Amino acid sequence: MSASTLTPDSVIIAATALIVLAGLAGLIIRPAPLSQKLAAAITLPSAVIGFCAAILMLVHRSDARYVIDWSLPFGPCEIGIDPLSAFFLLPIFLVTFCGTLYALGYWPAARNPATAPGVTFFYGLLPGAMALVVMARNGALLLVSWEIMALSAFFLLITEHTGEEVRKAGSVYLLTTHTGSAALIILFSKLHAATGSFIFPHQGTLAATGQTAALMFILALFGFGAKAGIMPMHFWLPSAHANAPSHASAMMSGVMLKMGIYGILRFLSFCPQKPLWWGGTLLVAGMMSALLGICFAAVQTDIKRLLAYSSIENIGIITTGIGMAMVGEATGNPSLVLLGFSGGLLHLLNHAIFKPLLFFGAGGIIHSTGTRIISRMGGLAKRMGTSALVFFIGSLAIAGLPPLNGFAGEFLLYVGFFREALSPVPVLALGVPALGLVGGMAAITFVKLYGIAFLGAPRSREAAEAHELSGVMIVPMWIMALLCLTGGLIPPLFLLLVQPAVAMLAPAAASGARLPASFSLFPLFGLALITAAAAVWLLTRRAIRRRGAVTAGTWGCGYTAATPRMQYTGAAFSEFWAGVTRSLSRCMTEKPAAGTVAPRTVPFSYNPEETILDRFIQPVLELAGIGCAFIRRLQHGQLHVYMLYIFITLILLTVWVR
Amino acid sequence: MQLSLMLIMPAVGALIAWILPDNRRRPLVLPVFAVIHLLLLGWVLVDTPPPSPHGWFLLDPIGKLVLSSFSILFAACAWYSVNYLRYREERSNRILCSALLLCLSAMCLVSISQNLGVLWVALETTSILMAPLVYFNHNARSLEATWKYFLICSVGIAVALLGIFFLAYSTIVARQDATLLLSSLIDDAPRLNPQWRHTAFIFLLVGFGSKMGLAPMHTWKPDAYGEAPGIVGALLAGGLVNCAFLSLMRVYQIAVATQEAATFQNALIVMGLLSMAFAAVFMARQNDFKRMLAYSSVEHVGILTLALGLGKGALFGALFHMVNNCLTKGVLFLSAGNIHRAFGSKNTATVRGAIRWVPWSGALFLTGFLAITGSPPFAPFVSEFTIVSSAFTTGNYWAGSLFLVFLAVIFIGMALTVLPVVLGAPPELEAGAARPPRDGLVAIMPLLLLMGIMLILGIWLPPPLRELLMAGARLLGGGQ
Amino acid sequence: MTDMLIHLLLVLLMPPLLLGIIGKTKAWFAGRVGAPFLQPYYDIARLLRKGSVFSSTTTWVFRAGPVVTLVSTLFAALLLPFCHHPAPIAFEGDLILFAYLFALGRFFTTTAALDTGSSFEGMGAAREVTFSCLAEPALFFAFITLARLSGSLSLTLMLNHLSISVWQMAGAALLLMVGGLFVVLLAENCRIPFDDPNTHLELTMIHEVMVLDHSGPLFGCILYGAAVKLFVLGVLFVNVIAPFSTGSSLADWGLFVLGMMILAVAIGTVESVMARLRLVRIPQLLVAASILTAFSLVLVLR
Amino acid sequence: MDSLADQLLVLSLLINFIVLGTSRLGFAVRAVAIQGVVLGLLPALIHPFSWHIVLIVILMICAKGVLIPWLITNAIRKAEIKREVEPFIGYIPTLVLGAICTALAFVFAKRLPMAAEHQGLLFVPASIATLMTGFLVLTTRRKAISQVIGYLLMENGIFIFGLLLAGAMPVMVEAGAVLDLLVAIFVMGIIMNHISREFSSLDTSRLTMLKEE
Repeated sequence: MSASTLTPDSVIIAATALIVLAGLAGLIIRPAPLSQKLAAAITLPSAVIGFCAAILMLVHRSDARYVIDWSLPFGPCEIGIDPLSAFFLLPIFLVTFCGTLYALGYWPAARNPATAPGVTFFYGLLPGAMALVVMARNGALLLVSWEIMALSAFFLLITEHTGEEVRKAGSVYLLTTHTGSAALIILFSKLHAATGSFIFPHQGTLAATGQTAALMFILALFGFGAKAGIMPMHFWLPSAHANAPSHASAMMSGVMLKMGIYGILRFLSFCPQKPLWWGGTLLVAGMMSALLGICFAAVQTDIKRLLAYSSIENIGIITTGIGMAMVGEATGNPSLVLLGFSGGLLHLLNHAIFKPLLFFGAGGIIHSTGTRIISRMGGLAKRMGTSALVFFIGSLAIAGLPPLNGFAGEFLLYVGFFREALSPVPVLALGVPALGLVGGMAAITFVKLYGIAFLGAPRSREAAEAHELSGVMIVPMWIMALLCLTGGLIPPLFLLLVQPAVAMLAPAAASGARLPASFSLFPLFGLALITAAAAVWLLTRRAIRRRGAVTAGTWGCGYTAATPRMQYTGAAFSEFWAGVTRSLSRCMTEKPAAGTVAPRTVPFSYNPEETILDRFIQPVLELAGIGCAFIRRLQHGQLHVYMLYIFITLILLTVWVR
Repeated sequence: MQLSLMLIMPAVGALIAWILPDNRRRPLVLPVFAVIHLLLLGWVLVDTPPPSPHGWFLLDPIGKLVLSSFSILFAACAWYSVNYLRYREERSNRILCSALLLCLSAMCLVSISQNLGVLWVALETTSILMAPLVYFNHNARSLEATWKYFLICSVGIAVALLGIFFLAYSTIVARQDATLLLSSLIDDAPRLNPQWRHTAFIFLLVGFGSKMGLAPMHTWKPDAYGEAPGIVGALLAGGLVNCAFLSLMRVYQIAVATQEAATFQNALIVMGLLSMAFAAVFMARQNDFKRMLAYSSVEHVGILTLALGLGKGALFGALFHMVNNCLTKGVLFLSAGNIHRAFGSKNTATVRGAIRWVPWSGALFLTGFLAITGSPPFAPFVSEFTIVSSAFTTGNYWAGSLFLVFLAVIFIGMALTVLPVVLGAPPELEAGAARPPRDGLVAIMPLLLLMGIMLILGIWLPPPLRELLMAGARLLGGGQ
Repeated sequence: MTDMLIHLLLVLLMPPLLLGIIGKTKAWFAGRVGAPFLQPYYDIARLLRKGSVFSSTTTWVFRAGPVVTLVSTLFAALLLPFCHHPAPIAFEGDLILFAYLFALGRFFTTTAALDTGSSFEGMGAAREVTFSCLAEPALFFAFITLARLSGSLSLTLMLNHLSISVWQMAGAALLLMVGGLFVVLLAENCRIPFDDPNTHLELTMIHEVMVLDHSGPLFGCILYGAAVKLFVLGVLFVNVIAPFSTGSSLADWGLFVLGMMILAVAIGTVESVMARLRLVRIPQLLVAASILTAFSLVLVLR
Repeated sequence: MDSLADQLLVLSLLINFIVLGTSRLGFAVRAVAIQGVVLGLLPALIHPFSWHIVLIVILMICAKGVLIPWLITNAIRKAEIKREVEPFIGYIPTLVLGAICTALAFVFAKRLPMAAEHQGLLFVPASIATLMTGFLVLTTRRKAISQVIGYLLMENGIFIFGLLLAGAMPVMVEAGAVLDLLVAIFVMGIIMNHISREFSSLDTSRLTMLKEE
């Protein structure tokens, strides 16, 4: 291979192809354990290389385009990598790397010979398809890769299809994604009608205006938003993420949701002028998703559902950022545009780091305790110390606390909202308390998650028998955790990766406005904070050592016969919050009165409901089914009436024609 | 010469199959002659034979498409049948084998005949030949299915004949000597008498429509498809439908040649959408997966008709979709047949977790479902997307939107039937009952090949095929 | 430079004094002599010299809790200006960091509480996170109002911009805001009427119940940290209500210390004259605080 | 000559009504057979003499007049049934409907232009009317036999129209069509036999196992 062909873009494409091929090898070659290791051996290096290449393209802000003649009747098939694509390639390769490594320990072919080949295959196909999605410059190609992505995710999701719940989740997911794709098909057909070809129009050259553009925007919002999980198109997401194997959930939540965001951004990049209401819609939708998402997350009892809802929250924050930028563009406010895009994309990158970390952690817990119910865990920090540590870092990060990366992204959005607060009509200022509320609820959620799952005494036998995870599962979590720290301590580093994409989306703003200078100070604070904490920690430790410390049972306030089952459960922890927000997070709590002086055992059930799914989607489907059943009577088996149908059709058509 | 060979060879095969006494070896005749047929097909595709003396027989691009897709499907079915008939030794397969081969030659005749009269005769022959095939199982249900199938199809085809007569008479009224020759009809189409012409088109639409299974003339379909063996279902859905659609396209050729086909096209669009609507309604909560496939076939003839009505760019899609539908339906019916045999039932109440008992068939059934519902990267997506996008580019927003809505509804309905069948845990076996044998790779290979073709065509369209489709679209007046 | 030093010294040394003053005030109301002003210092010193008892269920989180809480609170103190003397650290958006440092501390305190596995501490943690979550919007609305008044996004400029003239201009708004801030101040520091720092009925407590299991030096950290938190929020409050500035810096410092003491007395008074609220009322009061501050913003807008 | 043709057509129309009116299957079959013969004669009347025509005439008379009736009567004998029991719509209403259909057929035919040589002939209305009668029988009768008869009526109707083009139609096509028709009826006969064996009756209203429930 000559030096000329060894450009980053060609390397990226090669890496993508290799990852898919590795998956294929994992499917075909037997025995399964060998093929899984082989696939990993191919995937890991290619993912690393692809990652580095993507970073190179970002920093050089280079833009590559290839035209392939694919002989399908959709015009030439164009593949391109511009900063936006390169930026979205980062999470793809990152999560692929960590997930593949993690899978070796989490889903070893030796223990699941039946399913492992399929999982390996689709775990290669999914990132490949997503890479193609971000590289596609042709509507048809994007649709194709989009559907491949959706389907591979579906097959990953139904890996354990013997479970009823899994199948239900699979169906719901499949139906949602298919409906979304229908919207996208219309969108791209409209684009084709507007531009005369399936090739994407160049940036800001889409000639559509008025109603057409509005319709396209709505279609894009629906089609891509459904995949991203923006409320209220989120209903498929929790069950899907909860029931997939954890490394698959990590891939779906960490990367696949972002493809929806990518689609929206890509579509917006076509449009020369974007009305104010576009930005407003995005902003409101994002805020709603953030608030409701985290509000639902706080009351969940299933660890993976909780994480899934928090994904909805984070997607909401990202969307908020984009909406902010759109509003800024419409009102000609470059600083808002810059802050919105930078904050949104930075948070996107961060979420792609800590969410997989948390899903890996959750997978580890499920792996070693075999339960997904938070209230059946507990005391895991003593049994799986390292995972507990990295999980703690992830929780801090996702709660948006300094000095971790979650804070960096939200900081930018805060600044954006605050700057708006100084403007004549500070409507956007409302975003500040909203974000504050989101932050507070995130704290509730993750204090509960970490505190109940990892701390205290084991709440069940499984939890008591939990074991530390193997190295291959710990290492990827460590990588993610370190990235969280890096992103928190040195946000400018991550900003370097975000800026090119922002510059592409909003060139004027990127050159015109500036980000708060404080970003460069972050490392200082972070380090100071950590060192100070470390210092105090050492001092206290010395003090404790000197005065000696004894270990005893927890102080039961005079009650001496306390058992682990008397600990505060996750449900109890969040029930207080659920009480405050009863109307929103509708939790079915059954609390029979104890009754007599000497109460018998009273059952107490607590399960948060899937509002949209249970109250809207299901009933509609039921009704449709009933209606269809009514019409089905037409097929009653009476031959002579069938004849009548033909006769009538003939007559009607004849009458119609003349 | 080659054409006559293509007509004769299967007939010879049928004769041999009839004479052979051995019920075990007889099925081997099928693959042998299927291969011979494929070879002949390759020959005629490479150098196209000239039209016959009075222009009655000619293999034009459309005919080529129908013929080749059907021959491939037939070959797959023949291969499959060898294994299948081994399971059904209790029943004599003499009639089955001979009828199948005769059907093959009749369908060749359909695809090459340029004379509407001959076309009609050939079509009627196919429907007659299918009757014993549908009745193969020889039980009350299949008997009822056969009766309904046969009567409805005969009535429909009779109506079509009247339509053909009308067309011929319209030439007489137009002061020309009556002809049924396609080429001459197309040439002086504009001069044909309008009233007669329109009536003729409607009669032909209804006639061929009832043979295609357009709603509401589709009523025989679920019964016949549900009760016939998998092979026959595949040939009905893949072959017979295409033949009927070919006849409809012949009519369409004349219609567009008249320069005033708007009404006819609208009629086509309406019928197409109606069929899709019916399919959507009947597929929801369908608990018999073979009947579900029948309705899916109704849906797809609807799509084809709609595409024909849309015209322009959609015609390319229509032709391509015809091919895709034929091959994908083959996969679906054959795998469904395997599942049916493995579980001894085709009711979703009892059939669960097929992928555990018959992994290959289960997987293929699932994949085929995804393909037929137009999910990339399979070929039907390409054709359906072409159709819908051209619907939007030509300004038929309503047709396009309804099309997508019905597709989505159908997808939901079909998914809710297919997923439980394929996935999940298979039913518990009562004590002593042996688990049915896993499906062998040899038996499944033809299905894999068909699926492979669908996959390849979905990613890369071979230039010759593309040329063929283009030429066909041009014949239909859709110059691209 | 000297200002900076004074700032640091005040932050490090003054907080426990406030507790002492509060205690004295309450004693005075109760007609007792009460503990000396410096009692809190003695307590902390004593605790630092004591040995510790750790629950067998606890992990490093339990030990890290008090430490991180203390440190993050001290850092927050560095972001605040002490009336008209700029804060050691000031930049655009430091107010966000200010809020989130408290959040960080809270996260650690509550997880540390859950680490013991005691249901009482779990209860306390649940209440703590819930109430502070509700207090969040009030604080931010107040910040928005200040930001709009001063036209800047840095605590130093925001607070130092306040002056008599500003009060005359936007008195009503500021008054509403002060009300809101006072509620936040009490709630965040778990004072009556929200919480009772020195009752021993665990079921009704929030902060105290969370630290039941801490002992020795770590408990000292907690006590000190609580004092610092009270001090910091107090500073914010005083900065708002008493934006006087005599020309000379030394006099300003005097004024500031005086202000803080008066605040402590006020808190003591409130604690002596008010009863503790029922738990269910607390969220309502916090929401009310958010509404107050929101109104103040509205007033500023018009 | 043409007047004679018209009279024959009127005769066949009358036969339609006989078929609609009668309940005795054998009678209906014979009626249809006569109709077949009558129609078989028609080409000879309207077209100048040619061997082609002769061939058609003979073919028609043999097929429609002899073979098919024989097939069906066989089936009837095998199934041992005499009369159509209780149709879905009574005989009188069917007759009325038949009348309406015939009237409609005439209206419909009026709107269609005819070639000069066929002006004022009854061919088109007669054929449409017969076709509709066929449909009527198909949709109102229970017995499989009567449905076959209905099908035959349809075929006859089509054949009447076909006469207009008899000169134009190639022999092969005609022969093929007739042959197909024969085979079709034959197959129907076979199926009927099976039905009568399976269900011990030819009542198609019993054939409703296959339906959507």
